[in-house]
Amino acid sequence: MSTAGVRRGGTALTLIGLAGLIGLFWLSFFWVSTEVNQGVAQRIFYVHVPAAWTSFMAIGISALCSGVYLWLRDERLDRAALAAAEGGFVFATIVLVTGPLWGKIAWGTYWTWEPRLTLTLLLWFIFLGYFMVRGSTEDPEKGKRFAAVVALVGAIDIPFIHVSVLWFRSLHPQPVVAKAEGPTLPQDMLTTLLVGVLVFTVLFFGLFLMRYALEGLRAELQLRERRTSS
Amino acid sequence: MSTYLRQLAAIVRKDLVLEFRSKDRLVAMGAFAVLAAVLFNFSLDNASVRPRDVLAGLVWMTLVFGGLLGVGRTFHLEAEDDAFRGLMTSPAPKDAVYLAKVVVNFVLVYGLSVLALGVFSLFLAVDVGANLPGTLLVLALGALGFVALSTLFAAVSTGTTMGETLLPVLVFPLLLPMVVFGAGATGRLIAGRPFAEVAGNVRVLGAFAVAAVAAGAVLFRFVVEE
Amino acid sequence: MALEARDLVREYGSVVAVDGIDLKLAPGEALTVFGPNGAGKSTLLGMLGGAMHPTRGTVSIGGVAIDPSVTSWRHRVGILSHRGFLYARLTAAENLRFYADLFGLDDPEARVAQGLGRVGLTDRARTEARHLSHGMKQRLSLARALLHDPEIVLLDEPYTGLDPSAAAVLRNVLGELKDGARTVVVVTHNLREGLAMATRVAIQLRGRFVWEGAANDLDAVAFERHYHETIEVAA
Amino acid sequence: MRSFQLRALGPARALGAAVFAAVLTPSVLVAQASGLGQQSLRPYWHVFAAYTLVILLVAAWAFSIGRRLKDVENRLSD
Repeated sequence: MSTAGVRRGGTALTLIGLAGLIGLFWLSFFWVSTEVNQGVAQRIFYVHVPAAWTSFMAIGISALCSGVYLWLRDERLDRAALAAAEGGFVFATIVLVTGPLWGKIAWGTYWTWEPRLTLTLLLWFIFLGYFMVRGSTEDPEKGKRFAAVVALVGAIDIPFIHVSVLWFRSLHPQPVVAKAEGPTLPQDMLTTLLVGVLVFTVLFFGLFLMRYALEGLRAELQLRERRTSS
Repeated sequence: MSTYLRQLAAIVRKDLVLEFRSKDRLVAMGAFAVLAAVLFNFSLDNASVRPRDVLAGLVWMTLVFGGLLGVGRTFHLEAEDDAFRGLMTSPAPKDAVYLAKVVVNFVLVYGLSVLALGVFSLFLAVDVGANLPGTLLVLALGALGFVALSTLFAAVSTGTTMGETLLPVLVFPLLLPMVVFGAGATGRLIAGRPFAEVAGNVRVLGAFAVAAVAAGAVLFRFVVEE
Repeated sequence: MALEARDLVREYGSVVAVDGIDLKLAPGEALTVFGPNGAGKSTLLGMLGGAMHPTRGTVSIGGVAIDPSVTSWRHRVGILSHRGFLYARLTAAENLRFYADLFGLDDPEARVAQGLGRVGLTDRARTEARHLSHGMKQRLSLARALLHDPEIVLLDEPYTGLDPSAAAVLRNVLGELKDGARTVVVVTHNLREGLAMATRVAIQLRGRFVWEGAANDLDAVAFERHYHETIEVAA
Repeated sequence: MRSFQLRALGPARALGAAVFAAVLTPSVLVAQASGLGQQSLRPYWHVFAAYTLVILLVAAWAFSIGRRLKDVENRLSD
C-alpha cells in the first residue's frame, strides 16, 4: 500500500477510534451499573485494562517486527516496530497514571505493587530504553538494530517478569479492599470492558498507521535530500 | 566443533590473562563489595532492622550494582588499538565471542557475589553456613542470568554515544525476575529453611539464565555488526 | 577474479561514504587507492575485508559473493591497519598465538615462531606489546595479519607513523607477497610508498574512483601533479 | 488538494474530541452525583481525572503525529 493510502487508512481508523472512545465514555458513565464494593472508582477499570492490553499488544508487535527486521532488513519493518513502540509507550503511560488514581480509592494508597501495574511500569522502562538506544547512535542504522534487540529481549523477558511479580505478591499480601475483577464479572461490565478493548485497539492501530506513514515520508525526504546533495 | 571450542577457549584465556595482569576490574569489583558492606552497615538502624533479614537483599543488590560496574567495561578491553576489529574480522563466530565474554564475566560476577556474601556475613555478623551449597547454587544461576543480559547490553551501550550511563536503564527492568527469585531463595536458605522449599525458585532462575544466554548468543551478532 | 566488488555503496544515515565502486583484481595484482581524508577509503577497505556490511552491492572472493555475517571465508583475508589490533598486556608471542587459535591454524607454536622471525621480533617474543616501540608493534601486527597466509591482503595506511627501519621491514615483507598468487589492496595518502608496491592505481574522492590506471607505465612526477590537482579541485 | 484536506482532519478532530470529552465528563459527574449523594465525592474526582488523562494523552500523541506529518509534508512539497 502507498504511504498516502496508509495515511488515509490511519486517519479513518483514528476517527472511528475517537468516536468509539466517546461511546465508551457514555457506556461507562450512563449505562454500566456501579460495582457494589468499590463504587464509582471502579469505572476507571474500563480505560485502565484496555490501555494495559494495548500496551502489551504493542510490545508484541514491536518485537515481532524487530525480529523480522533483523532477519530481512526491510526498513518498513523497522518503521512498524518504532510506531508500535511509540504507541505502546503512550498506552503504558495511560495505565501508569490511571492505576494510582484507582488504587488510591481501592487500596487507600497511590502505588501498590499490584502485578499488572508493576509489569506495566517495567514495560514502560523497556520502551524508554528502546527510544534512548535509538536516539543515541551516530549511525541511524545501528540505532535501529540496537532498538530491535531491546524490543526482542524485552518481549522475551516479560513472561518472566509476569511470573515474578505474581510470585512476589503471593508472598507479600497487599491491602486489598476489594477484588477488582474476577471470573464472575457481571454481563454489562464485561460488555463495557470488551467495548473498551475494541476501542483502544482500533485507536492504537489508527495512530499506529499514521505514525508508520510519517516514518515512510521521513525516509522519502531523506532520500530526496541525499539525491540533491550529491 | 572443536575449532569452535578452541576459538572460545582462546578468547576466554586471553581475557582472563588480561584481567589478571591489569587487575582493573578485579580490584574495582572487589573494593566495591567490601565498601558496599561498610556503607550498608552504617545505613541500617540495628535497633529496628535485623541484619539477618536483609542480608540476602543486600548481597543481590551488590551483585547487580557491582556486577554492572564490571560488565559495563567488557568491551573497553577490546577498544584499545582497535583489537575488537581484529576479533570481528577473524573466523571466530560471533556467538563464540559472546559466550566467551559471558564465561569471563561470570567468573568475575560470581566471584563478586561470593565475596559479598562472605564479607556481609562477617561485617553484619550473620551466619550463612546453613544451606551454603544451595546458596552458592542460587547465586551462580543468578549471576549467569545477570551476566548473559548485561554482557549483551554492554555491547549495545558501548556502541552508543551515551556509553555505560545507558546500561542501567536497559538492564535493570529486565533483571526483576532474577532479583525476585534469587533474593527470595537466598533469604530463605540463609534463614535455614530446607532447600526443597526454594526448588521452584531455582527452576525459574535456571530457565531465566538459559533463556538469557540463548537470546544473547542469537542477538549478539546484530549488535556488533558494522 | 580473486577479489571483485560490484556497485559497492555504504551509507551512514545521510552520509554516503562509498558511492558505487566497482573493482576487479586478479591474483598477483596489487591495487593502491589514494585519496584525501574523508574520501571513504577505510570504509571501502572495511567492506572488502568483511568488517563492514555494504548498504548495497556485493564483494566476491574467488567468484563467490561473501556474506559478512558468515565466517567461513575469513581465513582467506588478512587485514593490516595503522591500528595494530594488538592487546597491550599480552606478549608478542601471546598476541600471535591468540590469532593462531582464532584462525584454527595447525601447529600454532611453529606458526608463531615463524611469524616472529619473518618480522625480526624473535628476541622480543616474551615482551608485552605495550613495551614494544611503535615500529616493533607495527611489525608485530604485520606478522599477525599474515600469520594465516592469506591470499588477499588489505592494508589501511600501513606507513602511518612508521620509523625508517620498520618501513624497510614492511617493504620487504610486502615484496615477498608479490609471488603472483596473492591480491593486495592498499589505501593510503602516502604517494611514494603507495606507488612502489602497486600494479594498479586508483584515486578515490567522495566515495568514488575518479581516476584509475596501470602502475607500470605511470610517470610518478606527472601522477603526483595530477593527484594534487584532482584533490585541490575537489576541495 | 486531497492531501491538504486529510491533513486538516487528524489532529484537529482529535483535539476537538478531547475538548468535547473534557466538557462532557464533569457534566456527567454532576448528573450522577445527585443519585449517589451519600457517597464521598472523592471517587468522582479520581474517575474524572483518569478519563481526562486518557483523552489528553491520546490527543497529545495524535497531535504530535499530526504536527510531525505536516512538517515533513511541507518539506517534501518544497
